[in-house]
Formats: sequence, C-alpha cells, structure tokens
Amino acid sequence: MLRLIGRRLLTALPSIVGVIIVTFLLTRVLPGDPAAYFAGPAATPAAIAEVRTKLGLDRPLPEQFFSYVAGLARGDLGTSLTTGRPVMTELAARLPASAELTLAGLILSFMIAVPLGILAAIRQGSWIDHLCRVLATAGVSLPVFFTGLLLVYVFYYLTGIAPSPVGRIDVFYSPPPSVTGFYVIDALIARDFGALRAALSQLALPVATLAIFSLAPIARITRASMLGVLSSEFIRTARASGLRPTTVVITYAFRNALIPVVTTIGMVFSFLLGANVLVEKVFAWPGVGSFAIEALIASDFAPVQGFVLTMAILYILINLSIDLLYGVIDPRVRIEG
Amino acid sequence: MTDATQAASAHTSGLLAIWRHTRYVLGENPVTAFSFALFLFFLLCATIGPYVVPFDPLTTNTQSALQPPSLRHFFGTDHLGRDIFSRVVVAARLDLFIAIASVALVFAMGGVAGIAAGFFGGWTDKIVGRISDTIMAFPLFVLAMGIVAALGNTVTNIVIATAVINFPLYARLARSEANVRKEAGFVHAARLAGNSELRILFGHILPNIMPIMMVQISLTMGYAILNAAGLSFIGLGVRPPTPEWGIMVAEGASYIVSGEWWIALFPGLTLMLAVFCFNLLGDGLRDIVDPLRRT
Amino acid sequence: MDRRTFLKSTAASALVGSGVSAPAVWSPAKAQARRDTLLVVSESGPNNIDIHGVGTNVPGYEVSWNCYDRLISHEMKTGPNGHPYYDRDKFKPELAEDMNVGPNSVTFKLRKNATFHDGTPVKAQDVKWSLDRAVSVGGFPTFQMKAGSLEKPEQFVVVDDSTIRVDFIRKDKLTIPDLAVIVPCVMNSGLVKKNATEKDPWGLEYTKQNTAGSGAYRVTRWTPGTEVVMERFDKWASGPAPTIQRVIWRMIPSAGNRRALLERGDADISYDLPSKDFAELRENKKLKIVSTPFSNGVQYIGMNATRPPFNDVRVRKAVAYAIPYQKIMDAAMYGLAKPMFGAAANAPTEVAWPQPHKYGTDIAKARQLLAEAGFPNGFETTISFDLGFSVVNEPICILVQESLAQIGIKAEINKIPGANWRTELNKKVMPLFTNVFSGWLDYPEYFFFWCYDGQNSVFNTMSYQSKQMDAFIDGARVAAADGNSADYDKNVRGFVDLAFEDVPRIPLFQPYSNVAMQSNIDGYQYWFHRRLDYRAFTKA
Amino acid sequence: MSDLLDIRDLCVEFETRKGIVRAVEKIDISLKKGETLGIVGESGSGKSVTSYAAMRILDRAGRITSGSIVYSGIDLATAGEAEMRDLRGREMSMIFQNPRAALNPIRQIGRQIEDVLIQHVQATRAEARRRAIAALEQVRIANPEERYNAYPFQLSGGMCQRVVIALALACRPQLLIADEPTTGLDVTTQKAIMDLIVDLTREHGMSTILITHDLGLAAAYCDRVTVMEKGRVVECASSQDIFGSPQHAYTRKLMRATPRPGALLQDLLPEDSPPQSPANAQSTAARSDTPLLRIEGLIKEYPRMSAGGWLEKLRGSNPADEKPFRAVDDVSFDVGRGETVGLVGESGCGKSTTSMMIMRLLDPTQGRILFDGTDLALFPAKEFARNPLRRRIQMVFQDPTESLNPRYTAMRAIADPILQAADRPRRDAVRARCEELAGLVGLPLNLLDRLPHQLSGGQKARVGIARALALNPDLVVLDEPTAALDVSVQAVVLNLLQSLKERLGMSYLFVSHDLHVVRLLCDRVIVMRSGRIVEQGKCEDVLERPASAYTRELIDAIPKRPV
Repeated sequence: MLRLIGRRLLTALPSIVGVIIVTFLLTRVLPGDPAAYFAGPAATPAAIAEVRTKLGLDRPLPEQFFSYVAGLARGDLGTSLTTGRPVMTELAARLPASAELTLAGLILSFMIAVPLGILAAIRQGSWIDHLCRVLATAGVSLPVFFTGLLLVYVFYYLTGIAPSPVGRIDVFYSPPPSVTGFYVIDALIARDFGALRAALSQLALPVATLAIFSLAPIARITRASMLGVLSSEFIRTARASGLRPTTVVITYAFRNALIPVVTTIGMVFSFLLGANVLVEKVFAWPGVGSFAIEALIASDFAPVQGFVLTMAILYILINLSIDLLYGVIDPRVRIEG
Repeated sequence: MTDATQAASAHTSGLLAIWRHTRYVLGENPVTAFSFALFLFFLLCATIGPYVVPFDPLTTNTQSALQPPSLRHFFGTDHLGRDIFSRVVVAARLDLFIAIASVALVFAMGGVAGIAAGFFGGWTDKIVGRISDTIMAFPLFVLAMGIVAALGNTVTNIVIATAVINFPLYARLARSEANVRKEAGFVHAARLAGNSELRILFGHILPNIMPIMMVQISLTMGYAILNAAGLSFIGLGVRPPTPEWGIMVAEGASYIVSGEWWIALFPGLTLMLAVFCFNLLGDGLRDIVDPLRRT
Repeated sequence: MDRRTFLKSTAASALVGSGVSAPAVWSPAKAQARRDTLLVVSESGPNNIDIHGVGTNVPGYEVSWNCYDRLISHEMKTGPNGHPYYDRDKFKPELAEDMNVGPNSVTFKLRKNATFHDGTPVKAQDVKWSLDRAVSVGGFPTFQMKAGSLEKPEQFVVVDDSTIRVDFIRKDKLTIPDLAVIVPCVMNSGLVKKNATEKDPWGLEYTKQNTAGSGAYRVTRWTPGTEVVMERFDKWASGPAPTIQRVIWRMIPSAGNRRALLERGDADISYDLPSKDFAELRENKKLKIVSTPFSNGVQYIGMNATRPPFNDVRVRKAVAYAIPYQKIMDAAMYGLAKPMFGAAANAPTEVAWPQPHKYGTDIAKARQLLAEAGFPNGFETTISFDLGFSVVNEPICILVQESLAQIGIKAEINKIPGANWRTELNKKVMPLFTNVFSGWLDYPEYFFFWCYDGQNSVFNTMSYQSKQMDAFIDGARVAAADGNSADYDKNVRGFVDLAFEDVPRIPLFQPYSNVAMQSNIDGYQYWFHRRLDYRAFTKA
Repeated sequence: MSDLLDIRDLCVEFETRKGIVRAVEKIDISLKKGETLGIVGESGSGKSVTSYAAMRILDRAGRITSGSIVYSGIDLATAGEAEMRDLRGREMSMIFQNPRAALNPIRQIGRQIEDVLIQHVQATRAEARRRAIAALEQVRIANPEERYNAYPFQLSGGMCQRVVIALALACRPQLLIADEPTTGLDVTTQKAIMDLIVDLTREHGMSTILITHDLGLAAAYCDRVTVMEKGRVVECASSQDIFGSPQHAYTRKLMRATPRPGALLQDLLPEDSPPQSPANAQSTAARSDTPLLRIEGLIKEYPRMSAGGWLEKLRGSNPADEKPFRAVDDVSFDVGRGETVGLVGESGCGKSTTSMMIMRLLDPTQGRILFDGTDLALFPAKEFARNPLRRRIQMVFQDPTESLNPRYTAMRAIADPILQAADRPRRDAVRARCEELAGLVGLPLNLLDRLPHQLSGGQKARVGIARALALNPDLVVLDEPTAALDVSVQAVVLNLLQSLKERLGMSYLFVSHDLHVVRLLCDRVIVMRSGRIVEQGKCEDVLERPASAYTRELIDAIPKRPV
C-alpha cells in the first residue's frame, strides 16, 4: 500500500512543478498591473512605482520566481493584497467551505446519479432509460450560475422555503467551534442542532446546483459500465446458479462496474472545484473559488498562485484516494500493485 | 462494366449505403432522430438566421426596453430595448462556431497526441501523460479564465481556452483506445503489408476509434458553450454587443429577481436545447460512424 | 411546472424538506439582538481597515471613518433631497474641543475625556504621530494630505498634552477641509508602535487587521470577502452616543441576491445596487430609497487630446453632438442621475461644478463637423470601459457605439478588468473611453486641478494641455486663498467655458449615490466619501 | 428409467435488426436419469440455445415461441421466474466455455460457492465455509483452505474450470449441462476436466448434457449423441451407432471432416467433392539445397514481472528473482523450400513467440534468423516494414475476425499489401489482382465489397489467406489458421492451403496445438514445451513412435473414438 502511495506521489511531482511554473507565468502575463491597482485612484506614476518596488514586482522575472519558490519551500505563499492577509491563512480559512460544498454536491449527485444509472442499465431501452438520459443531460445543459440563480429565485425569493443566500451560516447564528472547518460536522461534534439546521439549510441550494450540474457524467458512466458488466459471462453464471436479482445486480454487477464510475467521480470532483467558483459567487459562499476570482480580476498574483497550487495538491490527493479505492474494489489492482 | 463505371458505382453505392444507413439509424432511435432535427434547426438558424429575423439584433430602442414577450417581440426586449428573439437566433452562428471550433481544435490536439501516446508509448506517452496531468491539476474553469484574461477576451481565445481545458480528456480517451488496439491482429497484418507505423496509426487505428471519439466530441460541444457562458458571467466572455447565448444569460441573470425573467430565460432555454441536442447527437453520430451497426 | 424545475424542486426539497423553518422566525432573544443590530449588504468588502494602508480600497474607507476619530468633522445641513447632507464650509469639533485659525497656523484643543478603545487617553502626541504617519507612508494618503498643503511632519507641533498646532507652509483654502477628510484620523500611537517592527515602523501590518482608534465603533471580527462585524465603543466621547449597538456587514457578490434580501427583509441596508433596481424598489413601500447626486462627481466620455483623430477639436465636437444623451439617461441610469447636457444656448455659466454643457444629440451637425475635420466617412477606433462598473459603463458604451456608427465612426467595445483599468488610464493611450471622477473636496478648482490642469495628473485622462486653462485654474486657487470672490468667479467661469469649448471630455451626467434601506431605518447622512456613517443610524 | 428431461418440438426465436431469426426449429430431446447425452453441431446449429432455453437464461432478445420442456414433471417453458430461480443451481446447473470469465473476477472463489449454498438454503452462513471447502475438495483442488480465498485471476484455466464445476455441483443438482467445457483448454487439462465431470456425475447418479463441436470428445465421454444442424436435430443414437453407421448425410459429412489418425487430407472433404491433385503431402521430398529458413539459437527473454516499480531497483532487490523469464530458450530448426513444418505444443510453450520473431514483428534477444541466406535478426522489427524481404514472408492469423480491419472492405484488405508495395500498379490493375487472388482462394467476387462483420468465419479466413498471398511470398507462417473455424470449414481451408502450396511452390511453418491437423498437413513436426524443443522429426516418426515422454503424453490425451 505504501509503495502505491509513494509511486503515485512521485509521478505527481512533475505535474506539481508544471503547475507552479505555469501559474507563475500565467499570472505574470496577466495584463493588469497590481501596483497601479493598489496605489489607489489618485496615485501618480511615482506613487505607483513606489508600490511596485514595495511589492517586489520590479525585480527581473527569474529572481521573482526563485523568491516565490523559496517562499513556497518555507510554506509562505505570500500575502494577498485584496484581503491583506497571508494567503496561507486565507486558504486555510476558506478551503473547508469550498470542500464542504463540493463534497456535499458530489455525495448528493452520487446518491441520485448512481441509482438512476443502474436502473437505466437494468431496464435498458425502457422509459426509465430515456428519462435518465434526458434528466441527466438537461441538468448539465444549463450554465451552473443560471441554475443557481433560478433556484434562489424560486426557493428563496418566491416561496421562502430556502434561507437567504448569505453564505455558510445564517447571520444570527455564530458558526460552531471549528474542529474540521466543515460546519455540518463541527455542529454535530458540538451537538449544536440549531447551528446544524442553519448550516444544512444554507447548504441546500448551492449543493443542489452543483449536484444537478454533476449528475450527467456520473449517471452516463454508471449506465455504460453497468451495461458492459451485465452482459459479461460471470453474470450469466450467477443467474444460472439461481442467485437473487439483488445479489446479481448489486454484489456481482455493480461492484465490478464501480471502477470506471470512481474514475469519473475523480474527474468530476476536479471539474466541480473549478465550477463551484461560479456557485460561490452566486451564493456568497466564502470559498477558495470566489477568493481566487477576485484575486485574478485584481491581478493579485499571490492568492491565484496559492489557490491553484492548493487545487493541484487537492487533485493529486483525490487521485491518490481513487487509486487506493481501486485497490479496495478490485483485488487485481491490489495484488498486482 | 468497365472498371471506371464499376469504381464509380462502388463510390455511389458507398454514399447510398451511408445515406440508407443513416436513415436506418435515425428510424431506429427516435431520440437520435430528434437530436438530428434539432441540430439541423440550429444550423439553419446559424446560416440564414441574420437575414430572416424580424429586428436588427444590435439596434437599441430605449423606449421599448424591458418589455415582456409579446406578438411583436416573441421573446420580449432586453434592458437596451433590443429584440431578444432576433439576438437568440443570430447568436446561433457564434455559439455553433465556438462549439465546433473548440471541438475541432481539441480533437486535433488531444486526440492525435493521445493516439500517438497510446500507440508509440515510451517517452511520447510520458510527455502527453505529464501535460494532461498538469492541465488536469488546474481547476479547469480558473485555467480558462487565466488564459482569456491573459490573452484578451476575443472569441479565438475563448476557443483556445476551451480546447486547452478539454485536452486531457481527449488525450486520455484516445490513449486508452489506441493502447487497446495497438497489438490487434489487423495492426500486425498492416505491418506485414509494409505499412509504416504512421500510416498504421492514421490509416488503421484512428478510423477505428472514431465512434468512441464521436460521443466525446458531442459532449465537449455542449461544454464549450457552457464554458463561454461561465466566462461571460464574470465579464470575460464575448465582446458586447455581439449576441451570444452565454453572455445574454449572464446579463439576464441579474434581472430575474427584479421580475424580468424573459431576458435570461429564453437564451438559457435555447442554450439548454443546444447542449441537449449535442449530447444526444453523440449516440447518433457513433451509430452512423460505427461500421458494426451497418447492416 | 416543467420537468426541469420539477427535478430541481424534488432534489432541493429532498434536502430541505427536513423541517427547516423559515429563517424569519426569531426567538425573542434574537429579536432584541436583531433590533439594535444593523445588517449591511454590499458587493465587496474592505481589503484593509487602515486608511493609511498600501492599496486600501473604498470599502476600507467606511471602516476607518466609523472606527477612528478626526480632529474636526463637517456639520450637517439638509441636502437637495431633504436628507442630511454634509456642509462643505461648516466644521464641527470631534476629537478637538476647540479650533482657532491664525494667519499661518491653526491650533486645536483636545477633549479631556477622550480615550482610545483600549482605555488609554488621547493625547496631542498621538495626534502628531498620526498626522506624521499620514504624510510619510506615501501612496494615496500622502497625496491626499498634499492636496491641502499638509506635507511635512514639522508642520505638526505638540504645544502640550492636549493642544496641537498645525503650521501652514502656504496660504491654502483647502487645508482646513483637508483635516476633515478620512485620511488625517487619530491613532493610538502607543498600541501601534508596540506592534511595529523596524521593517514596518508605522505598524501598517498591525493596523491592516486591527482597529487602534478612538472612534464610535471597533472591528470585533473580520473575515475578508465575507463579513465585517463592528461593535459600539460605549465610552466614545467625540459625539452623541450612537443607538446601533452592533453592525454586521456581509459581502454578497450577486446584485440579484442583494435585492432579494432587501425585499424579503433579511437585510437592513444596501447601496451598490444597479440603478434599475433602485428605480423599481421606489414603489416597494416596505423600503426607503435615498438618492443624492455625487458631490463634485461627473460620468464622462473622454478622448485622448494628444493623438489623432481626437486631437482635432472639430472631431471632439462632432462626437459631442453624436452622443445619445437621453437614451443613456433612460437605459443606463433609469433617470437616477442629473443630466449634464442640453443647457439652453444662452444660459449663463455659473460659478459651480458640475454644471450642464450646451451640447445635445444632433447627428446632422456631428456629420458636418466630421466632414470639416477631414473624415467624411468616419474612422475606426475603440471605446473602452472599466469592467468593475460594467452595470453602468456597458450600456453607455453600447449606446455610444451605436450612435457613433451613424456618423461613420466604427468603435469596437473594449472591456478592461478592474486592475488593468488604472494601468490603461495611466498610459494615456486609450483614444475613447467612459469613466467617472469625483473629488472629495467639493470645490470647482479642486476638480479642474485634478482633471484639466496641464501638470497632467492621472485624472487628466485626456492628457489635455492648455496654458490658458492652467492660468484660469491657478488664478481661481489664488483668489480662493485670498478670499477675492470677484477674481475667483471670473476664473471659474473662464475654465468652465474653455472646458466646454475645447471639450476634451464630454460630461454625461452627475450620478446619484443611491441607498436602499428598510422603512424602520433612519438617520442616513450623505458624506463626500459616499459611505455609510453608522453613528447617525437609528432602528425603530 | 423415467425421463428426467423431455423437450418436445421446441422453437426459439431471436429479434435481431434483420427481423426475427428462428434459432431452434421443433426439436425433440429426451434425457434419462444418470444418462450422459452429447449434443454435437457446428456454430449456429442451435445447440447452446437449446440448453439456455432449458435453463430459461436466454438473453433479452430470445423467446421460446412453442414446444415444452418437461423436467421431472414441471414444464420449464411456462414456469414462473421465481420457480425457475429456485430450480437453477439446486436442481439443474450449467458450466460454460470460458472458465476464467465465468467467475466473478473480484470476489474470492470460496465466497462465490458460499453464495450459491446460502441462496439455496443448503447451508447456514456459519457452516457455508466448511461446505464450500468440501466442494473444492470434491473437484480435487489441492489445499482447498488456501485456494478458498484466492481470486480467479490467480488460478490457471483448468483450476478455474474445477471451481466452476464445484460451484455447479455444490447443491447436488440432478442435471448438469456442460456447454463446451474444455474448448480453449490444453489437451492434457481437457482430459483431466472431462474425466472429473464424468466421475462426479456418475458418483452422484446425475444426468449430464455435454454440448461440443468436437465429435471425438462426444464419442469418448457420452452414452448417446444427438447431432444438430441449423436449428434441427438431424440424428440421435448411441455413440457406437453414430460412429459405427452414421445414417444422416450431415453426420457423415461431420465424421469425415474431423481430423483423425490414418486419414488423408482429401478424405476430410465431403464424399461428392472433386478429387484433389493426386500429389500427397509426403510425396514432395524436401529439396536438398540450402534451407529457405534456418533458425539458430533463438532466445527471447522478458524481464521478470517483479511487482516493485523502479523503487525496488533503487534499493537493488536480490539478483535471484531478477533472472529474466525465457519465453523461447535456444530454439534452432530449418524449413526447406516447398516444405511444411509443424510447430506443436501446449499454450505458453513459446510457439507463437517464435513465429512472431520469424515474422519480424518481435525482436529476439539473441539468435540468428537466416532467410535465404540473410540474417533478418539484424533489422529491428520497427523498420522491417520497408525492407524488400518483407514481401517474401507473410502470415495467416488465428482469429480471422480480429485480423481484419473492421472498417476495410474485403477488397481493400486484400489490396493493402499491393498498395504499399513500391511498384504499385494502377487502380484497376489492383482490382484485377484482387479478383484473381479471390478466385485463387475460392472467395465469390460479390463478397469483395462486404465488410468483415458481413462475412462468415470461413470467408474471413479466405480473405486472410488471399491477403497473405498478395505479393507471392516464399514462406507463409500459419498461426493456428483453422482453430477458430468449424470442422467442415476447416477441412476445406486445409485442403485449400495444401493445393496453394503446391501450385505456388511456397513453404509453410504451421503452428498448432492439434496433432491430428499437423499430421495431415506437415512433412516434419517440432514439439515444443516451455520455450525449448522437446523433439523434432518426420511426422509419422514423431507421432507414431514418440521418443520423448511429453510427446507421448500429448498423444494419449487426445480422446479416442469408440472402436
């Protein structure tokens, strides 16, 4: 097991280096000049030059790059000028918010898409199959921000079922003591059911938006891989030995069909991390996504680099956990290693 | 029959076969038939749209701003008094261009790189693998934003950004399909016949993975438009005042709460219909391109 | 209910259905907390709560205004719309109990009972340290102080523990008003020096995230980009005790959601909504809308006066006649702005700014002027705007682009994100653009000094050079300092007429600063910085 | 003895895109308790469909349209699904062709047996493990406790088939249906599995249905044999009568087409076929001058599949397990001009690897491949495509479907080598050449424009052969060319290959695992085992009087016909 983790991390190293270099170049190519932006409206060219030296942007590119990488080694991601705080603390505060949103979205979409995919595969060609395809495709056909705003309009503005989209917790609830940073879990730990209900109700709409958006790829892959497995020979043997349909479909067929599904979830998760940038903007969610967008628009390099690096590490951790999951699901992977 | 006519008849019979087969595939699966009809409808809008629409999509008319859908304005008017129906129809051309251009670009880049990686293995495989890992490590949407923000928000940059973020998907798919087929019997037979490795790659392997790629191509066409819409929502989309579904939905979004639902709804529905049609198109295209389905 | 909404409602209600009560139901304890808490929602929040910070943004000014005291502030008068409006010329004591202005200095006596938030009394040394800091940290604060000829630490002299004297380096009518703007706030020098380092002598890092002042409020919690929570400082001595005990300020990026929050009563006050929303919210009787014109502010179409084709005044005039002014007022501002165009041909030029010019939409005249200038069939150019304010700028540019096309000028729209906007402005290469400028000090010569003066400041975005204009501006400034009103009026009329004749920039309108609040909120005051002053608010 | 299973005029139809296809047409089959019935027929004869219908596990497109399947009093054709589910596994069970694929790849084999036991309430969860181990012992699997939690991919083909049998017999069913149980297994394993099935079914008094295309197998192991053709039962009699005096023409045709010791190549063809050229395989004496192909010390090594990645190499794992695995270990032999040499051995003996190296599709680790004097080993496989010698060595592949590009018509496939050749003729000349080749291999011209999936197995094999002959090669390597074909088609193709060799003066290297076929076609034979040559010599010497024990074992494993 450790060998697998070791090998996986080693193969991931070059892509991390790639990410660091590309983000550095990308942010330097951005047209905006942060010095001008932060020198304020009435700044004269002299004032702007002064701010530029203070930010160290006047030094040659390679030098800036090495100081950035040296900083990285020390774990210092620089300070964000838009929020005035070190990027590391900023990300640490905001990452749980985004992670909670994306994970909840993924879990909800998994709980809907997988059963839908299985049903569509079992009753191939029936109305449920077409319904699954139509629903899944419809969900992904709308831009995520439009779905979000529509949900807010219907569930908050018109009917008032959902709470006001003002971020992670209702204004008048103070967030539960932070253990994991996930409000839902922290509230459970603290047994503060009022905060739990508030946090859950705040999560409802953004999670539904993300789930609808990520429904299609998961449902489609579940249906395809289930169809593939159901037509294989060991399912015929299972049927021929009279096993109950549920055992045949779930324990025999679905477990084999799980591997491509798990791979897609890995890809969907990293796709969602990008997409929830828009959801965070619509629902005023204090996640890393909205933080990165403001920084990118304001050409504030440090947070953009910090954000992308964290996402890259998160992506590699996700891939690692997926590989481990392969090992759990498929003994061939575990044994042949 | 002389050779020439025989060859000709073979050619026409080939086309005839494709047409009969296509009609056959459409007949068999109503959903695919519906998606093809929809696609033709969008193509029609893209080609003759601008000449047919009741109003000029760009002229503003502040007196009749924010009017709900009526007989004069089927989809109502936007905050500058422009006719939304005309803009939606004319926008088809730009959106289809974005979808098709980015898909063509990413298929050429990702698909070919993927096949080469899968077929040749060794260092090509490592390089393509590393590139796609690096791109995948980025949160895709932020990468697209970065590219458009850096290069300026022209349509070409949006197409390039969409192509780059879909590169890993195509490279990985093409690589696995090529890898499976590289030891197939007909590949060895092609080698025996004296085909060079490159001819085998493009002559034998690429045509055989087209059906699978077709499904992916149709999905990406949908994502390309959604991506453009997302970029427009944060102000990096297409330059105003050119009509484009994504930017119209983005602009209309802030008017939902104030009651002018039609500004965002109609472009949104059209966008959904288009992405919907592209996704369903995938299965239909695969059936047509897949020789096994040919009776 | 079509299939898609059905899917969403089932998906959402599946999650929410678990007995979530509508949030509006308050338990009694929360009701009381709700009554003396002000909930403010806006698009973006502060990036630094110290006005002297590097790159502190506009929302940061609001925190500094409420959490720090100045020596003096402005009295209130009733504004044009009947709501309290800061009086440009009358000052009231804040930290300084008494102020007397001599020929070349002004002396302030500090309140005896004024203390900082941490209880230490406010002494003259704190005032001197704060003013020295303002003039030496550089960037915008130092610049603002220089505008009122407050430039060197030597000017600030500690007479005794409770008396401070400010010496003038030149006679400048703007010195006293400049002491009442946000920048010269008084800081708890002891506390800040304790947290300063040799690399950061002025303790900018510390004050970036902590308030160290004597103001009516202090920041208890700040999560950047999400919320700022400010609590009342009960021992505040510089004015009547505010009724609002706690202020919660939340950042809600989506304008649609901010409006929804107001209409459903979940937010008390919001100010940066699109004009269209304000126009429509007026009918909602549960809400109160206050619109006040920007003091000394103008939205304009600028042209680069140094590069062809806009260096030819006839081309600029042609553009001035081709602007669809009324369309812009309707579609971009929904009437919520004071028109700066279409004044009667014979209307006298007033001694005030901003005031309307005499151009109107006259396509024929524009075409004729363009032909005279040698461009019978027009030319190609680009029109740029700041993406940060696209809600107003985009419609303006689309309308201008369309009407310019009628006289042959093909202008492509160029959207520039916030950060790049200032860089582009500084480069002074953009041929045609729209922008808004408003000076804090509400004096015509202050506006023209920034925007039209030959020294080509960053706000002279058209890089307009005219000896005649410089003469008028300097003449007005000297006259103001000497109190010679006849000379002053002649010079002001001079530079206004020249600005309209040379028309390097075409004023469109004076925008309104709009604020929407629940009907049970009172005490909104309009200030030059156009931010909220929590001290005056009451909540029924 | 009462009938255990009585199938009366059963009809089964399938909905396909080309409309309704009737797979089984009014067949009557009956089976007594304890009897072993063989159902023999070529592909498409409906033999498997009948058994699937009996077990009611036809896939969604199949339907029983008429007739009855009475199993000890219950008519299975109309039984409810719940009732059927109770019967399957407890009363009647089935084993299939591809053992490894027939087991759930990610579930321990012991658990899979337990599932069946628990499902049919044969054992509680507690004792299920003990009963499962007992079932494994019954099928003679060594140390069953360990094997209990092994996974299918860790077991050999034969071992997997034993597990499938254990699975089928766990609940002591009355009827076992074995659908081609040993196809694809090695001859020796095939014998062990068949003996096991017969012993177990006799021991428990079970009746068995053995479905196979191999007449010899049916003859050796069944009491009665039913012969089916295109969905109909053509003959049913005891195995002695079937082989002693076959009544139906089709049965006789099958009998003749099955390769058997003592028969000549043309004996395989149906009685009424025109006499082939008199020349017999043995008569063409190998020409004495230098051999066309000389292999000297050919070795192919693969790095040991050590589990550790390069991390292991970093730490320098011990050299012992580092020794590479030798697929081909110092092989040398010759192929004379106009001679057919057979290369025989069980799967994994290295015969295919050797042929791939000769075809220069694979680079040898060591050794020389002298073709007409030049050592081909010097040219790397990658660049050999452009080498002028390329056109003189061609190959016919084992699986005709997999060796034809699905998107190329037969015409384009045959023309491919011609089009690649340097001196490529004009378009119509290419077509003429293709038609000439099609005529040569007996492929009707109208099939040239068809795609592979529109051709039958035999027709695809002919296209493969035509393609190999396109550039008039001197040496053709035949890698089990007829293994995937039906017996009757195999007879025709083998005769075709023989006549082509004589007419075009080629030499063949014939790779196969079927000794009968090798005896018919080859002059000399080479027997290989785990990478080394065990024995080589003239066909009748090696096959009649085998020198090595291994060859003798191979020959004994071939099922004998009832004499």
